[in-house]
Amino acid sequence: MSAPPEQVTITIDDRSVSVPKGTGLVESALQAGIEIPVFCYEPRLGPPLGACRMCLVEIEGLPKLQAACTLSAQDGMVVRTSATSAQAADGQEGVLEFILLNHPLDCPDCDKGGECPLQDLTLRYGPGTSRMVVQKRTFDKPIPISPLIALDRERCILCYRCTRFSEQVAEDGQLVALNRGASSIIATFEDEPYRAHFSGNVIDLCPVGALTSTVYRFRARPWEIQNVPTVCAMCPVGCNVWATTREGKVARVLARNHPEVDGGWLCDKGRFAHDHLRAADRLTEPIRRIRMRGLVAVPWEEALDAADEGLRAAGASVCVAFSGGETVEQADALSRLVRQGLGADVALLPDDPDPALDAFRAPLAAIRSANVCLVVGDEPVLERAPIVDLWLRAARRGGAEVVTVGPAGAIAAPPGSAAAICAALAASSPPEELRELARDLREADRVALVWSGDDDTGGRHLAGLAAALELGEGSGAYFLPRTPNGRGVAQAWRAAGDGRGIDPSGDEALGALIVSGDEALRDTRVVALADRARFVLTTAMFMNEAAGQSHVILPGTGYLERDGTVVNLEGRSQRLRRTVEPPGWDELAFFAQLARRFGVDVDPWTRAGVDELAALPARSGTAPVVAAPAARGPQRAAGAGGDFELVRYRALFSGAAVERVPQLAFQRPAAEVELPGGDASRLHIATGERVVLRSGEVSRELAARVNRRLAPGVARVAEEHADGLADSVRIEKA
Amino acid sequence: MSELRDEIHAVARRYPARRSAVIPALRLAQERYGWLPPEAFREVAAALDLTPAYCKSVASFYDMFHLEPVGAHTVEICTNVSCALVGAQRTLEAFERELGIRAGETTRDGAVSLRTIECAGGCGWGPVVAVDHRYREPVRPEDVPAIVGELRRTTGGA
Amino acid sequence: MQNPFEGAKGFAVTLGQIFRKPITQQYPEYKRPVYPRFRGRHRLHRHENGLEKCVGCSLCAAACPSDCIRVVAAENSPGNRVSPGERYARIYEINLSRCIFCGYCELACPFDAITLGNEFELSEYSRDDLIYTKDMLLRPPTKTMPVADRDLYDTPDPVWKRES
Amino acid sequence: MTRAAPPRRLAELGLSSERVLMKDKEPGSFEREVAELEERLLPTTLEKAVSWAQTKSMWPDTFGLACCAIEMMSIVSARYDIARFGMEAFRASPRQADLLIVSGRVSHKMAAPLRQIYDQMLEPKWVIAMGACASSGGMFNNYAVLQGVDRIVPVDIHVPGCPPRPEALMEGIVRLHEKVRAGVPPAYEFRRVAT
Repeated sequence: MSAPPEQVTITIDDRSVSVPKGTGLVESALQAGIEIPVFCYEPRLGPPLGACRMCLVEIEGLPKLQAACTLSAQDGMVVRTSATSAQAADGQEGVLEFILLNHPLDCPDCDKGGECPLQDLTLRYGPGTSRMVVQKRTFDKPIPISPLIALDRERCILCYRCTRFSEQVAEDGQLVALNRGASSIIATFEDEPYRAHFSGNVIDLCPVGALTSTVYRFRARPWEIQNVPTVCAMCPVGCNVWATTREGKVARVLARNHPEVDGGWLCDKGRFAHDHLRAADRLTEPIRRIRMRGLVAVPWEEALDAADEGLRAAGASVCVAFSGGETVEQADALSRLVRQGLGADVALLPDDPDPALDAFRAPLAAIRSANVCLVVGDEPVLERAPIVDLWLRAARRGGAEVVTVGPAGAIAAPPGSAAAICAALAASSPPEELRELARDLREADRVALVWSGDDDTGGRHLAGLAAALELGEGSGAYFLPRTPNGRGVAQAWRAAGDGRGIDPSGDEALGALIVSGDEALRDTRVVALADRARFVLTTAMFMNEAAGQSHVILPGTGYLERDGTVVNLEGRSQRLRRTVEPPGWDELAFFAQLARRFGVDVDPWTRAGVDELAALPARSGTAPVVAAPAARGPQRAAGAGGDFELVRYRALFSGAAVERVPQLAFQRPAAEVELPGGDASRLHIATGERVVLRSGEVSRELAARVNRRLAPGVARVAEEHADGLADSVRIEKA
Repeated sequence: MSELRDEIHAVARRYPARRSAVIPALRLAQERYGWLPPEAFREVAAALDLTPAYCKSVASFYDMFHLEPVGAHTVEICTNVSCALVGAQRTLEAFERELGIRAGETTRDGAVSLRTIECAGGCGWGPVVAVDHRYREPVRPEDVPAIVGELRRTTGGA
Repeated sequence: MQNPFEGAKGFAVTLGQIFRKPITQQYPEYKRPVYPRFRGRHRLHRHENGLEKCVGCSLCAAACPSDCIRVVAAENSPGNRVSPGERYARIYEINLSRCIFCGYCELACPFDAITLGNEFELSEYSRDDLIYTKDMLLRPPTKTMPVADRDLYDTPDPVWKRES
Repeated sequence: MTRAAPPRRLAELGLSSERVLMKDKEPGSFEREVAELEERLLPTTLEKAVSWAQTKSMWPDTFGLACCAIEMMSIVSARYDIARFGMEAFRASPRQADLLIVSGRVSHKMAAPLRQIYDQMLEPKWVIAMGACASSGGMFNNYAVLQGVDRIVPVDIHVPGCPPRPEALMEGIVRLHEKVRAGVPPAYEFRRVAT
């Protein structure tokens, strides 16, 4: 590491403090224990803007008041804030008076009341009364800039935090400031909704009640809620969140900044999908299939006896289908029940990341400081682990070279060729189009490798490439699993006994099948297994036809109702705290009691002592020997006669939870197919036209959208609109 | 309409970053549409791989970009300090009487739109009026009928 | 010996009481008028056009020392407009069994929507009946108390009491 | 002897607490509780006479705990004088008391003696929870105070207020008498102690 940065000493309000050179005045004042009030200054949004002028301080030698946020500490600087300088205090009072000039007297109506920085700073620094006598400027309000966010332009103090986020952090450029000067307003284009994966962050950023959440609208006041620190378990990133609860129900989910994992940002699914806990069709009591009377609601004890009897009859022929969303403790209880209690050894693990990758473990923040980032795999990172996409954009803004190699990447590659690309890059003489990238990878001293695809062996290929590049301490390799706690579940299954979980592909009858979670119910292999199993035990939050075939259905719990630990994609084990009570027992209590009946002692209480901001465990294991270069993926015929290679991706806004939140409906993937620019013009298909996808006898009609980044001969569709279609389809105009 | 895209590409090549080419691209679009309808923003955004919202935020900042339909001809009267002192207000009222519209409006047949602008830079020579971006100085109230007549002849409007 | 006349003076006072009118107030029949600013049962008020003054801002719940006010707000829609502005109180409950009638809610209310009336005859047979919902607070009390004449007292009525 | 149709609402029986008098609202929780005792609500003349007598000399037990006790003491003073209701003696021993006026906050340590005194009282016995602290712990929502006397003794009347005026307590006593005269049995008969 470079020499410790040179220290400069500055005196603020007659208190001298020494800070590293270049730290902002606001931070150095904080270090000296002095608060300089700010509105528009937010270090996470990039360079300071100096728009709100709230941080005016007096600096010796400079005649006028200066904006402290834009200045950095110089040696020997003497700064006087409003505490000691009458001029600065007068300046701040004037600034607040200007801000409050057109601010509506909305505090009783406004959702931000009680947690509003403008209220707090006006109380501490502002004028006592208002001299405003003229009619205040009004807009019609609230304007729903999206079904999730309500905008109130009267309250907006034009600090531009939201537009800076939209333009410089999420880079979706949809929330902008129109007009000029005092008549500037925040708006999206015409009346199109703010459709982006991270739109919810502007609500957290807004220091006033201008941008408020429609999901949380008028639900609670800050003195009526409790905030529970937990972790979002809806995707493998594991962002740290505050879950706000009122009267035993989750009211909202807020970001809880973990500088290494999420950087204080949340995607819209994690922020707004918590309302599925209140869905009307949620299962609240166990259901049992009784021969003559079909599905009947039964008390928990009877369900326990039924499960006990069903599993005892099945003997050793039991298979467990995990959905990857369970906590490590739940998976541990289930695994020990099946492996030690019943002596069976068969499991369907959604994710089984290769431990070889632990040798190159790094925090997600390391992506931002990387020089070269490589993304391989067919699935877009934005849909699989959205916050990783933010880190990659931060890296690109920091000057890094971010290269995506894949069907929709900068370097085109046929689908399913990720392993071959890793092998090619690791080889001494890579093929022509990868040669320049391979050179950059070897020369860069900090590299980030990201595998975003479904192939479980990706971990080993990535580790092979990382070993070949001899990645040092500053670099990292990240395999994006499909499920939130896939790693934790696999570790728990393997710890419960030896022998790897194998895929029971045979067709002989199965004694019992335990389906854990809604995601497993959607897996076609599990549905097939359920037909062949004599006894099916399911835990599910919502009833659907797949759950209907099982003999005992237990009401599942959401991630906000669980106590336990989850392991995110970096391998960091984080603590899930229970925010609200589940409708009945939670899975851990049920399976612990069931396991005790089979002689396995499982502790129903979680003992994990993981602290607030979990740290990343050290690197472990050695890098595997470089894998032999796999043959390059079969060179699929480019879309000659109108037939294309179909790439499916699992959209972020899909799944049982998102379907039950009406406000998120507009974010769900449109029924459309993305076509490469060249092929679209060759087949004269323009964006928006109806096209028919045909493979064998299955055909579907979707809207077309031209995506110039797609490799020729590749068509991309969201998974939920492409079921039944084979891997290669023929596309014609409808 | 694809030539607009090619023109924008041609212009964009002269700039290091695509964001710097937004203003010239918007000017090209305004010349083609007469003003900047939503489709113009979509085309400019598609050509420069930006978002229409960003282009509209740039366009709405500048006075010269019209977000509402304007007449074939534009008459802009400088009402800043120097011109006001030498009677720009009377010239404006003369134009309003002659065209039958108020400042900021367009004649019903869409022929002429009248607007007041800030300093046009001709402070030395009496009220400055920019007719189709060409300066006419000085313009006394009595010269107004001639100018309006000339505008009407060229468009043959009412 | 003590001076005998000392005791007589004492007895004189006692005997004197016989001829005075007893001060007992026959409570159920005669109800002594309360002072005009007596803090009794709460009342929610309406504007002249019938809209409720309470917008559900729950500042009263914040001010209440015994947390006995529960406010759940909701959004006014054109079809169902309950209060002026965007917000109204869908649920407004005061748990009178916890309330200490301090009047802080009346002071905290920015819209003078809630004031404390003069009725204190609120005993109930079950604790749940003491939870007053919004419509119970909106209606005038069934049993009214006589109020002493306001101008007997020099301190003027606070402004929010006069207009609401 | 067939009984006439039971009365639809308690107000028709002469009970006039604020909630009972709100006839246009659905029956309050007390009315729902009493609804099952329909057959008992039409007392025969003998039962009427007995309950009338019971209301005429209910001797309260001195159970002054806190500030409400000062207001309770003043109802025996000349100005308010509950001797007019036949309650002239505040009996010290529970054996001779019919009515237990719990006035003031009950700490957890005091809960056991309260229950013991209640058990020592002879039936028929009634309980008035006087003041916010007795009814529900009032503003002392903390570790030391019992959150409501009805957790350990069945309560007949809750008198809100902090402290309730002497007239408010007397109003509570009057409501209690109306309830007894209407034939509604004391709380311990139809109310288990609130868990």
